[in-house]
Amino acid sequence: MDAKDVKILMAKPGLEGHWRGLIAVSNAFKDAGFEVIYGGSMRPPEIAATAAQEDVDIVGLSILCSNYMRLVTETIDQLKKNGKGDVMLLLGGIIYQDDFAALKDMGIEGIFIPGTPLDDIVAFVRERLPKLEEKQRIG
Amino acid sequence: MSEQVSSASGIPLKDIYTPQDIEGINYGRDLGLPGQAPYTRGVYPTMYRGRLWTIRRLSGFNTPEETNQLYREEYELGQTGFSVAPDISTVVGMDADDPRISADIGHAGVPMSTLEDVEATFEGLPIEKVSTYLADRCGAVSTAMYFVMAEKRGIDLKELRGTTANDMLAAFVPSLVNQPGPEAYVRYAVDFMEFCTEHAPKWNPVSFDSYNARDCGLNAVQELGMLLATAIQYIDEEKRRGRVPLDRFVRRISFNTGVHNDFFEEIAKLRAARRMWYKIITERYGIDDPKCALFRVHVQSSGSTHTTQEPLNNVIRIAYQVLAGVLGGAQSIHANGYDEGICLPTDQAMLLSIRTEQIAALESNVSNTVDPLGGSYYVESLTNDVEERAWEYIKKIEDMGGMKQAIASGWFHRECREATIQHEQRLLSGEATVIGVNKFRMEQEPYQVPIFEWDPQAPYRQIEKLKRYRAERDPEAVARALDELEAVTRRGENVFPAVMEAVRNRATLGEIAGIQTRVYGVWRYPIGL
Amino acid sequence: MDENNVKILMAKPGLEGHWRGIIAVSNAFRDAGFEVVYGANMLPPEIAASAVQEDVDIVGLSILSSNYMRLVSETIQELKAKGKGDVMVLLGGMIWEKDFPALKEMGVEGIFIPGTPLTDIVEFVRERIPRLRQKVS
Amino acid sequence: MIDSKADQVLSASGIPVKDVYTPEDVGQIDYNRDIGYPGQPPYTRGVYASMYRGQLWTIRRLTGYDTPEATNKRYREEYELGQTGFSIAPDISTAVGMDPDDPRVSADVGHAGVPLYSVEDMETVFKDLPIEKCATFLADRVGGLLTPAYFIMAQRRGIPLDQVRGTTANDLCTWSSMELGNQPPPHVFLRYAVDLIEWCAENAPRWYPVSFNSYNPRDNGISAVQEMGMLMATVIQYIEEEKRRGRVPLDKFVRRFAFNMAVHNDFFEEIAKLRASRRMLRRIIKERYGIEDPACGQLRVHVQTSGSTHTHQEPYNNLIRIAYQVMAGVLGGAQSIHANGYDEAVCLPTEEAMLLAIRTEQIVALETGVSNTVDPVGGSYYVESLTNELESEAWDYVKKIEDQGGMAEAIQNGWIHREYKSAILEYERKLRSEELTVVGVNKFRLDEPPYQVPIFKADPKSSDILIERIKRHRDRRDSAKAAEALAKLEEKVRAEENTVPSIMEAVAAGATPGELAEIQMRVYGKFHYPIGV
Repeated sequence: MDAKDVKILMAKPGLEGHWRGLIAVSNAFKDAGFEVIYGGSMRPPEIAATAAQEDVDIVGLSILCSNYMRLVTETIDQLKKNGKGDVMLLLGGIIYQDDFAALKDMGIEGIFIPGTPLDDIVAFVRERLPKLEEKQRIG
Repeated sequence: MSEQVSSASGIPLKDIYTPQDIEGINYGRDLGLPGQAPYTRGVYPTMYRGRLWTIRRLSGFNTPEETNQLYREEYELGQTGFSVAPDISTVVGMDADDPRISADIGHAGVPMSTLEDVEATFEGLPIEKVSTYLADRCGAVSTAMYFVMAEKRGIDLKELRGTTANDMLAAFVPSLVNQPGPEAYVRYAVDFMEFCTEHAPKWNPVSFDSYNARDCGLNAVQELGMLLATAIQYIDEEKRRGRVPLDRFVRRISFNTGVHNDFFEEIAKLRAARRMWYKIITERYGIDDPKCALFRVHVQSSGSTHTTQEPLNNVIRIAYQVLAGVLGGAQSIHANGYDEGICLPTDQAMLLSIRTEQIAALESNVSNTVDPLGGSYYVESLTNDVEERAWEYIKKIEDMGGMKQAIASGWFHRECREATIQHEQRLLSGEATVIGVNKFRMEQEPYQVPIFEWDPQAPYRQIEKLKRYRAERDPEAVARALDELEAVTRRGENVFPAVMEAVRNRATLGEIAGIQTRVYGVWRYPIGL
Repeated sequence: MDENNVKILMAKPGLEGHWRGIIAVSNAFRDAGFEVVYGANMLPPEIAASAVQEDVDIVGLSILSSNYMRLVSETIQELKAKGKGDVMVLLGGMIWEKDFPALKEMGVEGIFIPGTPLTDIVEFVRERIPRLRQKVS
Repeated sequence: MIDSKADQVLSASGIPVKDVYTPEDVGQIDYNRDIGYPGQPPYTRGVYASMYRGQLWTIRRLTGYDTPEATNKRYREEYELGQTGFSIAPDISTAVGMDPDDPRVSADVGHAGVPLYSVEDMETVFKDLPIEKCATFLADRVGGLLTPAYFIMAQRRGIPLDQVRGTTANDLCTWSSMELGNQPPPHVFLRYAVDLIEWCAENAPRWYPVSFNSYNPRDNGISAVQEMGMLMATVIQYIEEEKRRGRVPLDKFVRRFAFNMAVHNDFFEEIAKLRASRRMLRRIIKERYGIEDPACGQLRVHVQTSGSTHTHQEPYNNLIRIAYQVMAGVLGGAQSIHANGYDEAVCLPTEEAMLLAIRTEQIVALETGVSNTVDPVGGSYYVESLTNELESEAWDYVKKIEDQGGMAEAIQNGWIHREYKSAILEYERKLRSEELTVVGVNKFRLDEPPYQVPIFKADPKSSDILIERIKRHRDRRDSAKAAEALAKLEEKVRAEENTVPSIMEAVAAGATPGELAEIQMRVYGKFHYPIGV
């Protein structure tokens, strides 16, 4: 399995309008050969619905505002409701160090703060291709 | 703002400068291209596009061993030069075990009583690669130790790069015990310069330094005037002696000034200084070699502008002073630690000061072109004003018989004293504003910043080492070397070779400095009410 | 008793040579009418000796380096040794808040960090003139 | 040792920079025509004759906290610290026009801005603050509630509208840079925006009904040239719209234009940008629209340090970036400056960061002496030629936008967002290739964060409080009256008449931001941003 077999939904669950980071990361994934769906601003229910509909392997969330704990929780609940509880979750944005542990417990696989080289983010996902393949096999 | 506005040095400022204000300027004659006479726009043709300024910090604390650790960290952080601040005992010329100084070892600098101390300070650092600045005392004794260290490492003195302060102006600002007077200072200083001209041609044997004087509250014009008057004093001394050709004597002269708050005046000061130095070398001494007329300057953000209140405000002051240094075309810059108003810089403050220079250098694009302010109606006319007033001030000093006499007579310290008292009055009257101190002062200190903790055990470690050092040397050899040094001193010959020889024989700083006061006596500072 | 009966010795124990602050404060005291003896750099024994000799009411110390704890205690010991333990001691310079209590313990009456208005320092002493009289008598 | 510069040196916006500038580079300049005196056209050296010697710039920060009460507390503190202007950023839900109990809002209530749902909330924010003495900036949603609420508050305090001073964002340019839900299409935005300008021209002459704003577009990674171009193209778009309508005389229409720009890293380019922008606006007003009145076409500009230059790594480094950007704003002759908090890349500014931001401006103003003379860099061979270069490149960019049919059409058809996107990707490329240096991020990066900075966290309980707040507001109001006012507003909207009077009535009757926005959506539908990979 390689990048082209991996489908990623990139979305901003909040209302806040900063899309710079999301588009930058989305393009990095696309250039790396992944199949990327740019969702842009979507509410958690829309994200879950799209994730199910498109049967994506990864959901990447971008949140630049301090309400990420609630937004992530809601998104994960919605994903479970839509039978996508197993999808791999990435979170980017202004995330405080002291929330990392809680977010990992909630099921976030990777957290990326501003200033993280795009290559590192892509590499992070590449390393997990086997894990994703395993999931696909089961699913 | 008041109707009559003046610069920090009292130059009246118009509300607007226009082409009329620079009509008198002849570009070729007064500005010229960078790297070309009169060097107003910079000493090198491409300036920072060719090579960025050197990031340099004066540092040293506790013991040579701990200072060495700090230097290694700074080296890792991309620092390209070292500036050694000797501790106060070293500056006054007393050994660590001198009973008079017990409590003073290792404060605000590194104690260097012996060759061993200097070697410990530079342990594991490639002195053939870096360039080192030594804020050395009268007679360049620590430099002699540095040179002997180089010899022992098999490095040819001709290859050694660095600078010795060796400057009378800065040396006489602080009131110090156990010092010979200005007469002696100039003699030792010029001796050392002669020595370097012959044996260490890549070493800057003097850095005329107006930083301390400026920090006494002197203004930019006084600073510039005293700085250049001191340089003139040295050159006149060598002219009198006639031991080495003047063009070789002046070739490696470098300078060190403060960068204070008044942003554009500081820029104008550095631009005026280059033009004035060119005129001094060519017009006054008739030296035509352009290499001799380069005003190469290291600048440091002015500690006297930093406040103990709200220390993080100093980050901002330092950032602007660094930028003024850059726009003024400095070759090397020391950004202070923001906490130097409270303590020695902590690691965090040290990093932030280096970051300040890196951001100015690599993010602000101010280094994209040479002398970006050149041609500005305001900056050019301010440059002219500063130069004109600085010449007048130099004249005043020369009428007194030159800088040496100006210090000996007490005039210099009266000027500093006046400036100090006036500054305090301006603070009380609110004429001068210091944010967080006499304006917008807070009841409660809003910031918690970490404090550098001095190690009270440091002195004892130094004293132990020194005792061992004395024990492990050949007493006769030391005595012979010191006797010879005293004899040479009295004969009026160049003393520096004898100083080196004394160091080779493990003479200590205190012993060598002791001869200075034995021959010349202890000078009393003319400071009083 | 008023300012002109009060005699103040201003000195810098230790070697460090920043005299800007001590000169400014000395002048402020003098301008306020106090009798000021400017001692400049003196070692603790010298300070005590001249405090006795001049029979001063106040000793003002200025220390800009971080070794003040030691210099102050040495100076106070010397003062006591010479029978001047009752003199009022003031300290100016870069003094850290955390050391204030210990210094007060040692008997330092007033501590002034950079940025303190000179008028505050003079006022501080004026308020204490009555107590000085008691000591003198 | 820091590497020295490459041979070919470019400014941040790609203008080739010579290694030295001399009188030859400014030979073509006619002082009176191109530079002139401050306070006189073309205003290159400043809009006022004595500039900071007459009056210092306004220290202003865009703030907004969990609740109107918290915001009021913060504003009063800032007022004590000598802050002379206020700016309100509404919370995101208000910005997109959703009420806090709207199911779509959920977690967003009360974050990154102050929630304002009624005149009463506005009164809470300004409790015990002398609004007649301050100038307030409202980052209002187009056709939103903030401006009417502020005017109504003033009227209730007995302050006549022609005495109220302040600014409404009301700007298409910055709106285009955000991807927000629940927004009308650009042409509708333009319609509402111009309505407010017309209304203020008649009723609130001291109010700035629009602040053309290129700050957020710039933070999308576009260059100084693009920033200037988009800004001027937006100005032209607005004037063209009013010219088409012909409801108020153009000189009256353009008189109270305010501007809001970024100050970025490239120190001299940013200074030149502000100088060139002043000259450009005057030329648009005079040469393009033949408005001679020197009071028109003065670019009075509020600048803000560029958040996109701040780093999450080593937050204290941002103090230095901000200090330099503030200085560029001052040397560029800004009327008002917002210094960011050094920790805004990490969190909402803490008290400490807010104080330092204000201190930065105070130190420039009162310690560095740069305000001692007007336009101190004027005449500099480099700055003057850079000013010329930027202006001519910006005119070319304006042309490009006009070829798209103007700013509104360029947003509608996706051209603007393609510009943003390529700027964003280009920035990332330069960062990776180290053509661009960000200290502590792609150069001199440390493994361990060297500084611990305090963090400001928004109060998570606030959203429930706010849902309570709006419910209480709806209970208190006369629903029938509100519904009636909203119905009347919808008629006006459909009738293509000026909407402001009926928006004022609706807000006075207790209409909420959501209800106002709902009408826009119902009449015009939702705009889908042309953004994608």
